[in-house]
Amino acid sequence: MSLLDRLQQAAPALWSPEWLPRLPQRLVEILLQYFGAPGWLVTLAGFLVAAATVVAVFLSGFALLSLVERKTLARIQNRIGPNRAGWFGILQPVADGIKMLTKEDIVPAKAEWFLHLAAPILIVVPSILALGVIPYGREWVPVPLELGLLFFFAAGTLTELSVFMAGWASGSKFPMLGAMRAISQMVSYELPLMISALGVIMVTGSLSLPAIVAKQAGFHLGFIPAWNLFTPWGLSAGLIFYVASIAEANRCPFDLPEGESEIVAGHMTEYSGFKYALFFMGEYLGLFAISGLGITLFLGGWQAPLPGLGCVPSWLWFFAKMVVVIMSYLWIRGTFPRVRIDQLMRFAWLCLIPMALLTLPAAAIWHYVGGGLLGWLTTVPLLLIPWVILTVLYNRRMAPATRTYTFAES
Amino acid sequence: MSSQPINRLPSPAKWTLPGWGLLQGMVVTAQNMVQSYYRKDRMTTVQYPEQRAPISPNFRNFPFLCYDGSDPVAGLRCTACSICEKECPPQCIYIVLDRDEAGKSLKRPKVFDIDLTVCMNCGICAEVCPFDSIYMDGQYELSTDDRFGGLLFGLDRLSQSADYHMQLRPEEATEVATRRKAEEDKKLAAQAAKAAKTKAEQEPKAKEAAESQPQGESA
Amino acid sequence: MTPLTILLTLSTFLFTLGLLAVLTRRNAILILVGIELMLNAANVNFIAFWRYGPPDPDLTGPLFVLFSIAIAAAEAAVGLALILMVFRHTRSTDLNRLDSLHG
Amino acid sequence: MVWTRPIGRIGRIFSLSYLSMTPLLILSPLILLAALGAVWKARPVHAALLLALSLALIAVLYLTIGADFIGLVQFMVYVGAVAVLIVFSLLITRPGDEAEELARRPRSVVTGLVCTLPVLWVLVHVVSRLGNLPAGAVENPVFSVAHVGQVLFTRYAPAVLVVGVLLTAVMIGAALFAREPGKKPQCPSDS
Repeated sequence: MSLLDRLQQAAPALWSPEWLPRLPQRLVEILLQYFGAPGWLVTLAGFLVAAATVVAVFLSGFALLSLVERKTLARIQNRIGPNRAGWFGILQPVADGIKMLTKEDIVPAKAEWFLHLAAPILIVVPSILALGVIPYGREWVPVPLELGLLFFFAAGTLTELSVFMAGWASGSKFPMLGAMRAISQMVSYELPLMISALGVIMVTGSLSLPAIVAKQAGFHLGFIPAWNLFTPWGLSAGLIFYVASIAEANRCPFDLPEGESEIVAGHMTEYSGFKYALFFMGEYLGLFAISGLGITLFLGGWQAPLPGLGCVPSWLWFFAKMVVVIMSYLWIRGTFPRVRIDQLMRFAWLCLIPMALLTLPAAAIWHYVGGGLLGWLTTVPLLLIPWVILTVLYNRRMAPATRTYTFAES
Repeated sequence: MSSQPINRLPSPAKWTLPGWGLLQGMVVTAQNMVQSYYRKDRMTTVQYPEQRAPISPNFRNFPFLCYDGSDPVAGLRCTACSICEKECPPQCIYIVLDRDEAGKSLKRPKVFDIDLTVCMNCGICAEVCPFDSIYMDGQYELSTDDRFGGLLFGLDRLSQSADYHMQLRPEEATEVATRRKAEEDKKLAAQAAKAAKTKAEQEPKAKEAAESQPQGESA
Repeated sequence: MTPLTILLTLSTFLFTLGLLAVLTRRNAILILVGIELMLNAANVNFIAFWRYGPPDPDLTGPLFVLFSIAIAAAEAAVGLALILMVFRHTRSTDLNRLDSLHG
Repeated sequence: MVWTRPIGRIGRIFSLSYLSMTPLLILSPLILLAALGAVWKARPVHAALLLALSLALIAVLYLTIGADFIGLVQFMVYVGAVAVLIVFSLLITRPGDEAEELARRPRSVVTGLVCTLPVLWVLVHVVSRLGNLPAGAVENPVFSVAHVGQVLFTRYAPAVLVVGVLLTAVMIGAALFAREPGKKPQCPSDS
């Protein structure tokens, strides 16, 4: 069979917009098969190209986001933002990249050079690993693992250790303090993150992310999408996941690990040049990964938000949702001040984790009742009553007391 | 809602919906963001090299030396009295008095250097100067890539005409100009009187009545 | 040489290294490191015998490892909490200094 | 076609016949080297990080031989929790200087080797005998998570309950232990 025949055979699917993101992978596979490569090589090369596609997409996303974030924050603060490099500042990421690459790479005398070098690399790796298992479209799942969700969380745990390595290997005070803050924050917020995902696993009955998305297909009443967010337990778990994901991504208002006004840059203080850029890359890729997971678990992944929109390629819906979620992160960053460390920990352990645990029985009841009106009637009180009790308690016990000023007028 | 500053937030209610305050904050920032695209009064940024914000007359940056007339050497008000040099807290002024061959003072500086890297723009030199010579400038674009020569300002770069001073800070300059004018007149009058007196001493006493007139004018 | 023997040899040496750590270290936390190594050696054995051993429809090997991991995590948490308490009491984690019963 | 087949398992690419031994042969020495470093390194934080590396490599080993679920759980629990805990408590307790440790080393290593070498000898002996068993040639099929769940909540349900109770007790106990005795956690200014 000639190469043309092979291409022609695959053509109807090959050139459709739905398959566009996987076009490079499939072309490489067809070529390798044509040249008679062994099966494992074809699979391996296909994976490599698929991974390269994902990395390319999200690295350009990283470049774009770094500009969009600065522009958005500037507009929120009534500034203009970067507008010098290129048309409306479009070349700013390029300028930043050149600057970072040409900067001197400083390793402090007291640093452990190997760990100091390994930490920024190990920060980027788990984010890229996590990006690999997310289903971006109906046909675009870079690595369709059966244990995708578990893999995602397992890869994510590597971040804590690499942050510690960065903080400890720098051999100075601020990085160490930042790393300790970062680790305690990540450990605390990983629990509500995982527990709120458990409800979705229970209802879907699978750890595979494509299966979770497939479960959310269809519409209630003809127009409400059957996403997990639009169930009582899903709403509760989704909100908890959202808050915990902001903390996991070290974003404002939970950006204590790198609080500029307190500890310079946290664990990144002693880094410069490209290593510093790698930290940012890891952070932004982690942001993409965690928002992608949130979309997959609660916002229906690549499912269209309204019926009759099937003609649009599914991966476009995924990225549209991702834009919305990430813009909401930016909005929150532009609005809220940083929380204090004791408020942060207390919020995680006394509010998020109990409420996340409550979503589990709610999801179980929902699953066995089979949703519908009965499901709403049983699970809404189960979740609402503790929320109200918790709110009253929070207002009573933990609301800040009215400040009295000794010297300034109130 | 508007771009007016918020003076006081309403006192928080006894019991609100949790997260209500957060939502209010988010609405405020959303308004900021949306309105920044069509309300010009929100955006206070000045695009610097192309646009410049007008400088307040009270803005003072780096000293300059004032000269009268059009000749920066002859008209220089500075007499190299070195008061500013002595008063300068970071000692960034360096003055050498100009002397003729006989070693007699010419009452003008041969060298007058101010080191920009040392100067802290305090304005004490301008305050202490008894000859209305040194004033604070409004120039702020003084950076240069010549680290040594470019930042040491000599007479050639420090001298500015009185017209420049008038343009920069009209009120102060007018006051100085009128005072100087008065002093000049007085001096001229005194000179004239002196000249007249010597003349009168030489001339017979019969003409005494005629010379009393200029004295009365100058008083 | 079969995969089973490789894995068993690995676990043998891993266990010995863990034992060596427990016997030679003085720092209580590093002794815990040795204990974790020994536990993992045992886990490797369970997995090896499940994978390359007689048929195992009940998944005894992997599930034993699962429970073992859960208990190891619990053990690490309690052990470190105890070590922290001891540290607060004596300002040291050196086990040689913990030779008095009345603190 | 190749790309339409879901991969499912991470280790699939390794379990093709001519690759199955290679990862074991590569990973085992690496694991042992990392473990040796964890035992040998005088600086406690290095030892802890090398332990984490060793445990992570064991997780990779599980992935390559088909125990995906166990491998990922191992990675999550050991690298994500246990190693972080150890490192954290090392930071809190500020262990003593390494010079002392190194000075003591010759004596302690001799003692340790005297005690461990017999154990090693016995184990190696047992393994060398075991290697001849015919059972070594069998390869059990890879299991799915659903299968794990089913077995876990039928045959091993009592064990799950016991572990659940144990973990709860551990959580409460560890929290109580780690608290400063007699000190209530307090907020600086406003609460």
